[in-house]
Amino acid sequence: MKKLINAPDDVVAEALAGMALAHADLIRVQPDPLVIVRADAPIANKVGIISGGGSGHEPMHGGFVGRGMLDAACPGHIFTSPVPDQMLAATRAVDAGRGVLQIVKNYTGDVMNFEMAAELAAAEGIEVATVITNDDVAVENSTWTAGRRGVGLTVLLEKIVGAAAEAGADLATLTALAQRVNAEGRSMGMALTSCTVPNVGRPGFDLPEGEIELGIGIHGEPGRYRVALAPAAEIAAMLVAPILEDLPFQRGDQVLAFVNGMGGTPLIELYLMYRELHKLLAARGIHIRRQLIGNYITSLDMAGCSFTLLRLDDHLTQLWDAPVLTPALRWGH
Amino acid sequence: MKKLINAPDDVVAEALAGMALAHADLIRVQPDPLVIVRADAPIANKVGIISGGGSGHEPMHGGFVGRGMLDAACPGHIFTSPVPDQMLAATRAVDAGRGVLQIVKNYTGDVMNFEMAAELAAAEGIEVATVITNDDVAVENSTWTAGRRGVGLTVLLEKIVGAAAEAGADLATLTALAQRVNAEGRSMGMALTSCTVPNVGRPGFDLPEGEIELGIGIHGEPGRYRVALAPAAEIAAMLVAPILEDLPFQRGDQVLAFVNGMGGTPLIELYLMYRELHKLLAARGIHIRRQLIGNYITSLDMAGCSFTLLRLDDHLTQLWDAPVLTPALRWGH
Amino acid sequence: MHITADRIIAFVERVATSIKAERDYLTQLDAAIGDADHGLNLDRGFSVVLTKLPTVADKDIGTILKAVGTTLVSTVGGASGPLYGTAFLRAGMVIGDRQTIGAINLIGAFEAALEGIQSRGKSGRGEKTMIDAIAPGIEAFKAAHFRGIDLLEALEEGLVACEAGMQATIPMLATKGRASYLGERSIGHQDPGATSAYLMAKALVETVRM
Amino acid sequence: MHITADRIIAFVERVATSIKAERDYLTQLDAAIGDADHGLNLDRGFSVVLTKLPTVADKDIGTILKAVGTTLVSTVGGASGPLYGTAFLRAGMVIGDRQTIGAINLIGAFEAALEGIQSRGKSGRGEKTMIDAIAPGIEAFKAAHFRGIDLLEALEEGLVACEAGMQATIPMLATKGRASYLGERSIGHQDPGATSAYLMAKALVETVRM
Ligand SMILES: Nc1ncnc2c1ncn2[C@@H]1O[C@H](COP(=O)(O)OP(=O)(O)O)[C@@H](O)[C@H]1O
Ligand SMILES: Nc1ncnc2c1ncn2[C@@H]1O[C@H](COP(=O)(O)OP(=O)(O)O)[C@@H](O)[C@H]1O
Ligand SMILES: [Mg+2]
Ligand SMILES: [Mg+2]
Ligand SMILES: [Mg+2]
Ligand SMILES: [Mg+2]
Repeated sequence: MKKLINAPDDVVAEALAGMALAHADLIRVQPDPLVIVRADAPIANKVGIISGGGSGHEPMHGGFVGRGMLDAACPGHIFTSPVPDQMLAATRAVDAGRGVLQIVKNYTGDVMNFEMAAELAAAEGIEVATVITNDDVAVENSTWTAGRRGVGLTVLLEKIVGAAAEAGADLATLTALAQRVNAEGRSMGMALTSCTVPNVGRPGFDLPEGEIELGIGIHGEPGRYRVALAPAAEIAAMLVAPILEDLPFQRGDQVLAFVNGMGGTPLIELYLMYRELHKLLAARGIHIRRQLIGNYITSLDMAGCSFTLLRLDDHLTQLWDAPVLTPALRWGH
Repeated sequence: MKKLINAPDDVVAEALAGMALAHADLIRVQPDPLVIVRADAPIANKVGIISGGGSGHEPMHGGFVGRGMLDAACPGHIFTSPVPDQMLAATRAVDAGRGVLQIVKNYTGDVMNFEMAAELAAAEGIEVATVITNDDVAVENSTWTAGRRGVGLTVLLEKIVGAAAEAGADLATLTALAQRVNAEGRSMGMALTSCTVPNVGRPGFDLPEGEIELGIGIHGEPGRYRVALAPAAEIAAMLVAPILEDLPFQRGDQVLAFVNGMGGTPLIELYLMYRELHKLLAARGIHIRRQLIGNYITSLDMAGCSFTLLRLDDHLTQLWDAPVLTPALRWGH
Repeated sequence: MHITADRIIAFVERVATSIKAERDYLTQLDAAIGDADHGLNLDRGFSVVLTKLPTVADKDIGTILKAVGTTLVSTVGGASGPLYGTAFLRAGMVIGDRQTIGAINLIGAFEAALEGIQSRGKSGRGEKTMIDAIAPGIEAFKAAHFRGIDLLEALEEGLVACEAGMQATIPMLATKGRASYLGERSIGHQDPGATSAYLMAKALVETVRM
Repeated sequence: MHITADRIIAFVERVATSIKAERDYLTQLDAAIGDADHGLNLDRGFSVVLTKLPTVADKDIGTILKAVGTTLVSTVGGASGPLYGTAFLRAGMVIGDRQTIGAINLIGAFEAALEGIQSRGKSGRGEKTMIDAIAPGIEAFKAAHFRGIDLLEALEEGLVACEAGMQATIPMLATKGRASYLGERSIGHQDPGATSAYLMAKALVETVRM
């Protein structure tokens, strides 16, 4: 394992210390329980928006804390859900009396830990609502399974809901908005290589030179299918097809297209994939109204990418365009 | 080789097509000769700022074209200097009568190709000035060599000079400013792994599990020294020491600290390295006034990082803070 | 035969030791069908539990188990944190302020723990989780007890069933937890949670046997 | 013995063929001490040159060589593009509108080309570049010619010196081009540019020999 780290156990704490030093104008990092909080939290008269999950997905979620997006993020150990103490501390830190919305990616661990935190917060008299993202079309959605994973859409949802919260929306409105965004978006990812968890020291799975994993999540877990390495155009088609079918997206739809890198794939390849995505959507009469391209929800050093499509209307587009000022996303100020 | 590409020969053109589709509001891509031009170029009454170099360093330089930074960028083939035709086309596209400044990284090929372009532009009556960046302390600066390479400082210089150009400075002033920035900054980089040029298909050099290259450039070339893999704190010290000595930076200096990823290293490690850098500078009484952390001048999928320090005064700080609106850097609008 | 509070402390210590010893094995099992952290998660939690045990060393069994549960909830994270945390909490609540417990109390505690896991995890048997080791273990223990067998022997019968349950997860298709994302590819691998549950059961039997 | 314009065309075609055949070898040499693109760069350039040749097939030698030079400048990039481009341009300028050339013209063309490379590259002998193959080659050719030897034989003597010059780059410490960044680590590797220069010289000799 070759990484720019000291001891594997200290990676998360040291990286967060670096973040805190770098972005003291935007965020502060509270230790024990570990929480990344917007520097000026709580914001009077604003619903608090919190999220969290295992670390190793940087910049998500800590990089999205700031004006117009999250009020706090709870970073777990690498690929491990945070514990309820963290979400409770985050909730307390951001609550301004109008309640707190938890944005939770659908993983058993995340869901249960946030659920326990919500019970504890409720016992303290803080109004908490929860929205679970489950946009990953690689996983069949059945009442007999843990359901679909929350992946790329989470980034877009946090931006959009964060903008609405900044504009003063109440908890019920924000919850409904988040549910709507979740309903209107779908994702699918692939890996060229596995990733290496520092504490494990070797890649999570072996992926021979000529093979790729299709339908991966964001935790270095193997995907749904292993297929032969193919040209970018074919890989793009394999990612897009199940996304379009699932919602389904239709001719005339306007979308936000998000090409996300898994951490080890350089930008030049992501732009190349964006071109493929654009071609495939154009051929189906789907119009890309907004786009996001880059490493935003990653799996450590995994090489690969994911596509997320979110159907846009004017309202969602305005919320997407609204100013945001966080370590990882900033525009409009 | 596992990459999200179609044919190796088409990588640059296809990625640029993706960029053009994604950022049509900011840039346009002119084919044959290939040039990325600010969408609204030429800007009346503004000195044109152009740069360029081999591709494979994304987002540099194309990602820095836009308001407050570059007017045009000339992308060569991967790791290969662009040809004079491109710089000439860029110069023509951005010249608004007040001349054009070429920002050139010090590589023999880049220098010669820009030089030929400048001769051709001069023959057409366009006033052209050239500034060469050579901030890499890994290479000894001697009149007997090709001199130091231009690396990370180029990003900061393009931002600062771009801001001054946007504010209306003339060509002589901008040239002097660029020379000053170049004089006040130093960089040093390291690699955990080599990178793979698509047309070559295998890593440029072998780097065994327990070894790293110190003093690398940005073209997948081996570094100056090969040393044993070490904890982040030690690697940071190895990068900082030669930078500080060389300028030299002194107690009380204020700096812009730039932790750059080489393309395959995830953000979590870059923030961790930023913490190490911060500690080392604090111990020397050097104050980080501004920072930039992320993948900005990369070597395809190489894992590793570089540090750049630029001594700041109020004037440079203001220019750094000035609004910028490009695909890769945006703030203040 | 009765189990005293200091036996319970010894049991928890033995679990911590066993989890640490099998940390990499558990993580390896999780790498195959999960995210390669199960051993790390539990070891992190039980290491903190060890530092907390002295504060409850002279307390009743319910207090000890609840302290373990809260500590696991606060330190493990992932799916196994809330699940094992809830299990120990519920067991502690059922046992209350007793200083010694017998087979009947154990059955009550086990069943409360299992129910806690099932309601927190919204899961049942046959989904390739820790439940598939725990539930048959409890059933066998209970059956043996009601056949009139001695506590240790009954626990040993429970352990055999628990181990069989753990092994029976290998051919199962996962429908809960991360492994469920793999669909058919989850088949052929032993569930890490079922394995850690078996390690805990083994630690209990060994403690009682001593 | 004289060289006609169509022999020059044949020479350029032979260079293109040879560069394509040795593309990976040149790139491999460049990987060791540069950035692994020298073969790719030249092959890209000479492939375009081949498509341009028909437009100058019936022209004088100067026009042919200048067309090669401009095309190389516009397509090769890197360090070798301006250097070889300038070399062909300068050679073409010296030769002008001749339809046939002899040894004396060749010497003039070679020297103009070398001077073009040196002034564009701000470089001289002993810096581990293409110059270390080209300069001794020209010297040997010139010396042989002034000893009164026939053109082909003189060129062959030049080629031998050129090859020796290429090999002499192996122990050199690079002080120009990318290899110079490696410092001491540049020692022990043959310079890619010296190698491509040798391939061009070889192509010339083979064309004249035919
Ligand atoms: N819904 C559930 N009900 C019961 N057990 C579960 C459930 N989900 C997961 N598990 C158990 O948790 C184990 C994984 O724990 P761990 O790796 O620590 O958490 P995570 O899956 O969040 O990484 C699985 O092997 C399984 O036995
Ligand atoms: N200043 C110079 N003068 C003469 N030849 C040079 C000079 N710099 C580089 N070269 C030659 O160019 C070759 C490298 O060419 P190439 O790989 O195509 O360009 P780059 O170095 O830009 O990648 C070197 O092997 C060397 O022979
Ligand atoms: Mg986990
Ligand atoms: Mg090159
Ligand atoms: Mg796990
Ligand atoms: Mg080269």
